[in-house]
Amino acid sequence: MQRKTSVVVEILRYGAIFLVLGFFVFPIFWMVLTSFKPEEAIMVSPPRFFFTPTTENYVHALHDKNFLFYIKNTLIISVISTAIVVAFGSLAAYSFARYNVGDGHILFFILSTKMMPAIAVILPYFLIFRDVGKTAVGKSLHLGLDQHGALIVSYVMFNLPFAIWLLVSFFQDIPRSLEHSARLDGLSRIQVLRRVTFPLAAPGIAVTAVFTLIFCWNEFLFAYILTRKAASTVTVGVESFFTLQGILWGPVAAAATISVAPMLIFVLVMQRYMVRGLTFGAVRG
Amino acid sequence: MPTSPASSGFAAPPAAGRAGLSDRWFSVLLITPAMLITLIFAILPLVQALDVTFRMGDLSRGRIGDYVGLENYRVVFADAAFWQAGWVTVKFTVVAVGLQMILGIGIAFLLHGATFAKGLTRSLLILPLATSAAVTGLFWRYLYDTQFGVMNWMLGNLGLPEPNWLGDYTIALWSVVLFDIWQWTPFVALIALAGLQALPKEPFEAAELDGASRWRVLTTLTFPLLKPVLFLVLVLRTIDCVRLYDAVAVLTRGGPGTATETMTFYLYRTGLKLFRMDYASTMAIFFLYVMLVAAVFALTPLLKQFTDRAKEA
Amino acid sequence: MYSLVDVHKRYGLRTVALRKLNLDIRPGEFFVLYGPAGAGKSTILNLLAGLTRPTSGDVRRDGASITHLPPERRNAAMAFENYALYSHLTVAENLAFPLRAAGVRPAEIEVRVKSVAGVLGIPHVLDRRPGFLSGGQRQRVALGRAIIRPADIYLLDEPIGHLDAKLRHRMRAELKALAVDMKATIVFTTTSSKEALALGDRIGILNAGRLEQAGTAAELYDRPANTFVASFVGDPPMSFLNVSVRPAEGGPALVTGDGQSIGKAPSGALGRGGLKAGVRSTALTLVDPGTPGALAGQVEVVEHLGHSSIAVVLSGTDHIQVLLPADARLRPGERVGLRVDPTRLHIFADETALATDAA
Amino acid sequence: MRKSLASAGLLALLSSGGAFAQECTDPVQITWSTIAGFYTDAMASFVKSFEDANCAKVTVVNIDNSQLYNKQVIEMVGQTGAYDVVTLETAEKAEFAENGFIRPMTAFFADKQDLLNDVSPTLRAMTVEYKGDVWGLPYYTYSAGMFVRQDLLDDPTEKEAFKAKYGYELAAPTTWEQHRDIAEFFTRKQGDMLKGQPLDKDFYGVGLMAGPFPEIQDEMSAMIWGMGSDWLNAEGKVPVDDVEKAMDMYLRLMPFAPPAALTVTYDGVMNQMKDCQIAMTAGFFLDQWPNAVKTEENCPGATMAAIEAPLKKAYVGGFLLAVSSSSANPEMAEKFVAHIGGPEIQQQFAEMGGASTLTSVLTNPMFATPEKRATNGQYATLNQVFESMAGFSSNLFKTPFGAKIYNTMQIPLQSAASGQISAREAAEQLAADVEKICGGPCPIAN
Amino acid sequence: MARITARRLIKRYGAFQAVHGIDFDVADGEFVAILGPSGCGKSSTMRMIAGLESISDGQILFDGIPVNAVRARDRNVAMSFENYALYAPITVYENIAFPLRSAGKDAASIDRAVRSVAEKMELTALLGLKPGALSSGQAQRVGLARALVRKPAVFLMDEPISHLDTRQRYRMRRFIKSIHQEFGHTMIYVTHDQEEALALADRVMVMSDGMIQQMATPQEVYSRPSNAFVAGFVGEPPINFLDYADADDSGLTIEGNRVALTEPLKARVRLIGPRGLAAIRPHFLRLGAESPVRLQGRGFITEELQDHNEIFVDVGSVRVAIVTPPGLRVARGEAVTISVDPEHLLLFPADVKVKEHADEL
Repeated sequence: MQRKTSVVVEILRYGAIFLVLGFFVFPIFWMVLTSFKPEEAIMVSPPRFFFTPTTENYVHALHDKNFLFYIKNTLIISVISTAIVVAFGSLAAYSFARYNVGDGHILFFILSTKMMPAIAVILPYFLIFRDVGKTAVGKSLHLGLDQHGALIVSYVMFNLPFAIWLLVSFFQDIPRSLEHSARLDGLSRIQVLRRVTFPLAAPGIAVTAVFTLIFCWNEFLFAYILTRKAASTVTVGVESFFTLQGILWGPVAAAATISVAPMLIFVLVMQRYMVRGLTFGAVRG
Repeated sequence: MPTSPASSGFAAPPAAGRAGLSDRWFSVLLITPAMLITLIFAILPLVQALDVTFRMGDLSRGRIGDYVGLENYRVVFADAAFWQAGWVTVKFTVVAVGLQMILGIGIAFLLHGATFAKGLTRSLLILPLATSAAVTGLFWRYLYDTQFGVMNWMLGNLGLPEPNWLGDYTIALWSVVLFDIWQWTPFVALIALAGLQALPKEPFEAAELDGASRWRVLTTLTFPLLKPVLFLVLVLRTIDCVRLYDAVAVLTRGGPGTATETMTFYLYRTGLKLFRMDYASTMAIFFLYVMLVAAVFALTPLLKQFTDRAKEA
Repeated sequence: MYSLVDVHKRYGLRTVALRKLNLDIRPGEFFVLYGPAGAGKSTILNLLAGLTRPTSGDVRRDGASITHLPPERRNAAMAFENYALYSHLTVAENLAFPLRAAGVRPAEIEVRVKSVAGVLGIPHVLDRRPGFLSGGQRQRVALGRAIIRPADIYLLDEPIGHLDAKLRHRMRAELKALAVDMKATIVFTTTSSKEALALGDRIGILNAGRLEQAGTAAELYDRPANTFVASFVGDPPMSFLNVSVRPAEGGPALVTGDGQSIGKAPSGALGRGGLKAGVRSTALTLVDPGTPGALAGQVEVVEHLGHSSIAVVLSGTDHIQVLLPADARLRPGERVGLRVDPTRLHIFADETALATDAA
Repeated sequence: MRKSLASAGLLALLSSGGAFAQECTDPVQITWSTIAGFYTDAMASFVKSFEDANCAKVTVVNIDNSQLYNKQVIEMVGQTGAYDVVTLETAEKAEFAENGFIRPMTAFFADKQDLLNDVSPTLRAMTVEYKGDVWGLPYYTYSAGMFVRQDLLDDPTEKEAFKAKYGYELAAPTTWEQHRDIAEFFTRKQGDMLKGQPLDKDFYGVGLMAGPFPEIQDEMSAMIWGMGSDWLNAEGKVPVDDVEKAMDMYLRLMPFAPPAALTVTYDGVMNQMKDCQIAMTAGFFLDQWPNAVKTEENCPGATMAAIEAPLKKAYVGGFLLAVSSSSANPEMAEKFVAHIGGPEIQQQFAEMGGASTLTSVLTNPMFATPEKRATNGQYATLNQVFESMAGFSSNLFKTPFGAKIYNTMQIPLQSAASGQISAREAAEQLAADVEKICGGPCPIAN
Repeated sequence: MARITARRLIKRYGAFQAVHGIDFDVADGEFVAILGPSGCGKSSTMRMIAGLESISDGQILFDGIPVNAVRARDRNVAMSFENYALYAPITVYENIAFPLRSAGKDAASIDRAVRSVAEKMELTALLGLKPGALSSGQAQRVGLARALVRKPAVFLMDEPISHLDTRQRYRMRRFIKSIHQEFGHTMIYVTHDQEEALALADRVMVMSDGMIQQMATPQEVYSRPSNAFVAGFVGEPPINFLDYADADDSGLTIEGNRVALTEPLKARVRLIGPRGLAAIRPHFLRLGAESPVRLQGRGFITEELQDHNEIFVDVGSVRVAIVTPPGLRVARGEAVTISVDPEHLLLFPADVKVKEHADEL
């Protein structure tokens, strides 16, 4: 469209974008900056922008607090949860999208579980996993308290509704004729799913995976109640920096930077998918 | 002369045999794993929670006790703090979601018209989304600090008043709102931006030729066309805000006093500090009930969108 | 032989796609389904392919019901109107897909893909993904994917509708020749009268889920069962005059609204009003205004189509299209006379054809 | 500081671990849930020596202080046996004992009276005993006194000005009124003079822990106990008038505290101190001495002193090590409690800067030397506190609802501190809340 | 109403040039069709006239006044779009009223105007519907009504009937033609369908590769195409191209057949040289050897279109289409002679691009 936008408007626009970015990026910048500050430069007023950077906070977090242990737990739990969410979610979403199974009622039911306040069910969860963990199945699947399985199951449960929500739109965006064509070529429904539908829905599945991973990675309450030590995740691990001497801000910043970094890198890599995925197929021209 | 491509030497097609799984059973099979998980881990705890609402349940005394009828409901509904927490939740949700929508849509428009560094801006905007409230919320506490915080330092340098962000009971809730805005406005902005970019161009060109003012284009075209996607974001954000816990726990712990005590935080305090699972469950069930009633209204149009599309042959 | 027996198809509660439809497709024939958008053409293809099931009624093959046979067991090949190309695969992989699914040897797949690509004129795009093809190229890939393997029935959903005029014309001939060579059973849908007439051994005319008429091109052209078929077959379409039957010398005559007689009425139609007389543009001759026995009218619009022209003439309240040679110099507003070939009049009552003595 | 401690721990590990090493193929597993942070890290070496000596494997679970209570309760209620040794606040002991979460250790200590008697009697009464039984050993005390900038109290210019204004000598406060005057006196704006030097930022008379944490009631305990009252009277009810009075007193201090007071707890106050923003604390945990003394490095001319709180009453308590009833290895757990709470480990713990609970350690002359001032300089004051408060006990620690009350009290108190409600309203709300928690008057054990 | 002039009009998208400095004039009230394959620059040209696309270089003048700097909304141009570009959120009535409301007309006159144009476009019954509920034919009529209601100086149409079926196309063609006859707008109509262009336009502007190939009346474009591209693009069925060689005054050779030439063709041959393209319209070819120019071939397929037949004959490597009266057939592989009068031979320089184009689209 021919729009003679004046220079003034453009300057204002980029000025505004700069301010917006400043607001959204600064806290993270400050966190990263703090992670390199020596202890004596953190709790001082006025805040210090210039200091001799140090890696002592990282040494403390990684070495003294063995923070990589929490990262490892988080990684295991998040990745497996995400894989299950995507797998179960894709199958279910596909069923909703193509067969309209339950005519919206089952979908509504699943979505409505997203309304459930986690706090309301956290203690029942605790008791369930306590008991399940003692059974043979529970033992083999590590479903007990302070075991990875318990958190994985919880995260799967709490992320399924959103994942299904996202995925339904994606599957609806794939023309049926593609699947039809493959079936006429002799593939069964399941083969069609594997060889045609899922590859085509890859961007959508990727977006769903990104969101699920972010949510799992950042979850706090379940990790806090259902784990003690062996399966604790980073959000719980950060708590070990709240000491009787106060919060160790430098190491916390370092730990937070370490724990956020994989997510940031992941998200930046996936950002094109994410923006495409965020339309949910809900905008139709 | 082309020869017929489909000639000899071809593996025989599978013979027509049994009819196989019907669509109906296939579709049911597909939702089974998700349904099993949901049924077990949503319904079971909920049933337990519901059961507790009719019992005496002081966990720190080590037991879920006798049935007391509707006593817990009476106590909860008579509890001023419960309604106060509800009111805080409503205030928080309305303001936070409202501002996030307005700012997010504004930013989307800002970026939509931009030609330069759009990808970079978009990437940077995603950053707050990728962080957890439990961790970055802690840093916002540091930013908000009246002495050591960089926020008041900047305001002071600009000669602006330096609020006691988390300590002033008239401000604290809005400080939590500000944090939530920081974390979630990009979500709204990115979806709105994607929505804007997906809009068809031609009606806007037609409107340009028709000499419509920007305002008319916005009100009759842009917003109505964006409505479905904006509504979806609105619903998602509302659900999350109503359930807000992490940010409050990290930033204010409901304080000062009860100024920022949201419903879920009060639930947490009742359930996990006082261990009155009876009251906590009752509140949770009531909360869920209200949410579900709201969801019927909020989700129905979205679901209709899904099922309508699913029904398209 | 494929048959649809009393097939009723509904989508959701209200949308009725097919109404009690009966249709036979004979082995080895090129059957064209022709009708406007939304008439139910694609639904029929989907039923034959097993991609959808009838709400009621039966789909049969050689007399046996295949209504519940899943598509992968029907050995049907289909080209979809929206191409249905796999965007994550190259053109070559798209073409190879049905062969891979059937477990054909890689060496043979390669030969076949090359051969089909050659027929369709797309060998130079084999390595590209569908996203980088023009609409015409995509359509050819879609067609190629359907014809690359032997199938019991080929279902082609407007497979050349998006090609440009020149290519469409060429592909039409290729397709027809291919069909003759393969002796394959083909069901082909189109919205173009020319394609339907050029290709179909038999043509089924669909309208709003109903089969209006099925038959050879000549049957449909010469003996349309109703005004819908009449108006739909032939390019340019048939024109209609509102006529009634009046007694006249030498028997009852067809008389237009403004009292002009255009020929003898069919027997049994005496006294009936509200009839429609259909006349093709080729059955009209332009004569000087006032010529006895000719319809008088006034030229409304003249369209030059290169080799010929079409004039729309208003006679009374009826618009009549006349095909003229290119050099006919007519202007809007000019008065003309039209002589009707009485042997090529089609008389319809209540939209349905009446047998005419003349025809 | 931290580095030196870490290396000290390493030394201890090498010496003790080497000495007690013996064949141990199937160690007994026990788990200790405790507060995340500095001192528990230091405990690693003591755990190691215990493991080697007893063929045990001790898993230490560090939990944030604010979450320790509920986390432990969940495991106790669930009878998971996940924690063998738990760490309890003074206010929580009664609840855990009453509900059967922890095992009485009376029998265990029957032949170890010496060890029991070494625990400061004041502390012992409050943290160890309940209803005639012994429930464990405290291993760390956060009993409160007060930190002051002695250099300010001693500065002649300030002394003169203070006397001129208030009519009495500037010195360590012995009443809360004096405390208020001093707080008011030292509250200055940026650019004002302090000790004859212009201030480069605002300066405040007192640091308060009025943030959304339970510690506000620890500060107020000093005031209400100083008044001779208690949070709960003998009938198990909140004495509304007394709470109001204490609250009033607290509110009169608020104007002289940094605005951050409403958001912080003890670490915030320490940060303010170290950042040269405040002149003193109110009732404050003496275990923070090693932290507080860093002010002397950061603020030129500063001298820190740990003194008793006005009226010689302040919060007293310690972290109690107790054995969970659901423990699978209670004998080992009991041994562990005695090990950590025992004189040998407490001595080593003190050497690392921990606030020990044993009289023998606190009074050990080696900690009174100038070299030990940075780590143990508060010991003398701590002893005084125990002496001053000998025979004191609070009903808050005698009711099984103590922990819940403790976890709720902060809300009305902080509401009042932030100005949302009046002192009277806070007191009344507290009374109502407590009544609701206890389901009437709170039962008080004798 | 306005006269439109383009002077050295250029459109660039980054490094790509879509329109290469074209000149043309559209008289006041004239109906001009811009005809060409997709990507030929026809839409860019129209959009520059509308003001929806900036002009990279050159000028567009309305009645002699440059409008380069005039915003689209101020050019008083109406346009109907290929995909209708209706305002989905509002009713048909409001869609049609939209330009009038934008212009700030009063409610009563808007209502009058909307109802009158709706009446004319047979939309009265649909006024209360939203665009989503319309069929494609209805939607296109709403688009036209919206354009008509404002009485524009210039009326632009971008492929307005390409999505309709045969019957509807005929109907809409009449409709558009009658609108032009009634209101006399200056109309510019972009299409890739030669039949529409010929049927509707006073003059046809054939474009290819960003350049005007020919701009003339439909008869002229059909019977005297300026080059092989125009000849190939205009005409249904499409013209047959055959390579010829060894051309001199004595004649030329087409697929092994030696053909004698008439005087005008000799002149053409002298101009083009010994090799080139011979183009023959299918309508002029005959089965049999009646006409002087004869070619030998073998039958490929016969299509019976009832009112005529189209017969494909392979002449050497070239497949030639012939239009014959109904009833004539040629069997597959049957040897046939086809012939044409030399006056119907069109000769062009060999232009490789002509063939490529057809393949790529």
